[in-house]
Amino acid sequence: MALDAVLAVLVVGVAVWTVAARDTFAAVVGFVAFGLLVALIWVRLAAPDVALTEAALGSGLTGGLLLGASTRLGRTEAEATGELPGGLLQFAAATVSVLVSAGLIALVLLLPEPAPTLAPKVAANIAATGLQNPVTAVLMAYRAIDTLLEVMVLLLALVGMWSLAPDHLWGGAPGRREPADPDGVLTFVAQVLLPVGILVAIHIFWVGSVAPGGEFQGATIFAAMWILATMAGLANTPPVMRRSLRLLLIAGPAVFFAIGLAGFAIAGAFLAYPADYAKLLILIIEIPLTLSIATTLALLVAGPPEQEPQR
Amino acid sequence: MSLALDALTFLAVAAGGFFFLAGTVGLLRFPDTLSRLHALTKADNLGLGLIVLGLLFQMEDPFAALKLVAVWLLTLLAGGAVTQLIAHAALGGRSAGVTT
Amino acid sequence: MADFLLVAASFVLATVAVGLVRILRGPDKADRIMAAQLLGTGGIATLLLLAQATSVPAAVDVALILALLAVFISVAFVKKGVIRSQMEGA
Amino acid sequence: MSIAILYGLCSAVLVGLGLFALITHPQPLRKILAFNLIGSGVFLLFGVVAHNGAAAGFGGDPVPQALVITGLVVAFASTALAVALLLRLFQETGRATLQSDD
Repeated sequence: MALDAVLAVLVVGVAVWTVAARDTFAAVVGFVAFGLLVALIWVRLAAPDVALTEAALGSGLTGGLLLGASTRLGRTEAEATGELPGGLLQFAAATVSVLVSAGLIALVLLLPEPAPTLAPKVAANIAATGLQNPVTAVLMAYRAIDTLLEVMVLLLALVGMWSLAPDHLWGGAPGRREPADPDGVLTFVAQVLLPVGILVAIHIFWVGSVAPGGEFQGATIFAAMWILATMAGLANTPPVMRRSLRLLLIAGPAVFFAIGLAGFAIAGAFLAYPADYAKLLILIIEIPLTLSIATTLALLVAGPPEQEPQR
Repeated sequence: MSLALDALTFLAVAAGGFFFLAGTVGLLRFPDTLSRLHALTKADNLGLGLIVLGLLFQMEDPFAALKLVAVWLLTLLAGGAVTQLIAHAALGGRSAGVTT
Repeated sequence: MADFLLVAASFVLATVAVGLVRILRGPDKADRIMAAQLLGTGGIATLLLLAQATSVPAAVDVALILALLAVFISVAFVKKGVIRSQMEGA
Repeated sequence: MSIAILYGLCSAVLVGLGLFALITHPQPLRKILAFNLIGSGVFLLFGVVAHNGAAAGFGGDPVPQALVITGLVVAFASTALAVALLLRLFQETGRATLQSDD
């Protein structure tokens, strides 16, 4: 309980810092620290699956993305601080925010007892999926359509991002080409870390059926390792015109969708799995899905095409 | 036997906590970036190392123990190399006038 | 034993939290990222202690991911932060 | 006070803070950060509800937990898209504010 009190105070403190910091870079570092602490809270709330996702995606990848953006914007961000809104607007904003917080606090204090829960239903039906991790079972079976749509959202975000490229760069590789590291320190770090990271990613993905973990967490680590390799200058990002890249991006959703459609024929509904093959089918979906999600996440961090396409 | 193991865990974890304290004090009190970096690596390597050591005495499953050691090695290796990167950046940045 | 480990976890977290003042004070970007890294290591230590104290083995996996991603963030900081601003003379 | 209520209060405060920052910060990147703070607060509320719904041998209700994982991924995608839009705006106009030209 002492731990929870420390953690709660810390999270709010770091959040205040993220909001109040004058320097945007400092605010971003604060946000990374914030994500880490939120991951600890998820462990305390008995949601290790979410903790893994928050640590990898909410803190890690988002942090890397925002760090890069804050540096690129650099001076303009400092200039914009002069354009603070007037006192009246600040007061109104504070009032609205306090009211929203107060409403949520009332909500938390008035939560029904006993709480409504779907856990018994999940427990009663989990055997049919052949999985032992209830969260993976929900993601891949009961709410599979959510997961399918989510992957589509990721792809759409990537298409939206690519379409921001200026005409003459269209089809080129995303991000700037990083030169190989002159001191060799970064190359060394990347070379040692890459195999370890890939091993951890496979481990997290693989235990997802029986223990906390799964395709999103594994995919995020894969993506982070790929970005690390490009940052160290070990690899360049592939041009977005490349056909193999595009196939990799749609392989996961396509397999997912195809098996979903096949569900009509073999189990009587979209995305229904026949009882005997549920686990096998989920695995067949998960492997290409993980690769597609990893590629999409990495390209979302890399940004729109910025290198001249080779024609 | 279990009592002896508990005592070892107690000692190692307490010592680890002490090094975290030392690292924080160093980070706050030392005058310049490079000596602060030094303090940080002490906390990283020793503090976490001792806590991992302490927890190893409680492990029953060898695979779980291996994973703990892996976490420590990863922080050790990464921490060392990254410290070097930051040191390069701090020195290079200063000569170019980048301090903010 | 579990109680002691919980206390130790709280202690490490609280200690490292004090180090966060460095993020607030700066002044260098490097100081800020170092404070975040110390918090990372402290978070890892807290998670390992929690995993044992509350029998949540998955917390070790969270620690493993944090260890990996901490490097990723630090490299991103060095590459995108200091080196780039040097190149652009900002 | 149970840990669910403690973290529930915590997340309510986070949503308020994020909302305030979203309205008052002039810099778009800070607005994106604020948006993520609000997101974390809302997700933690889901976590609190899931924690209260612990039953059938699970530490928490897995359905809201799965929803949060979906939410985190979508929040990341929208953050990445927002950052790309902002950087493109900066490239085109040399400035990164939402003020109209006058």
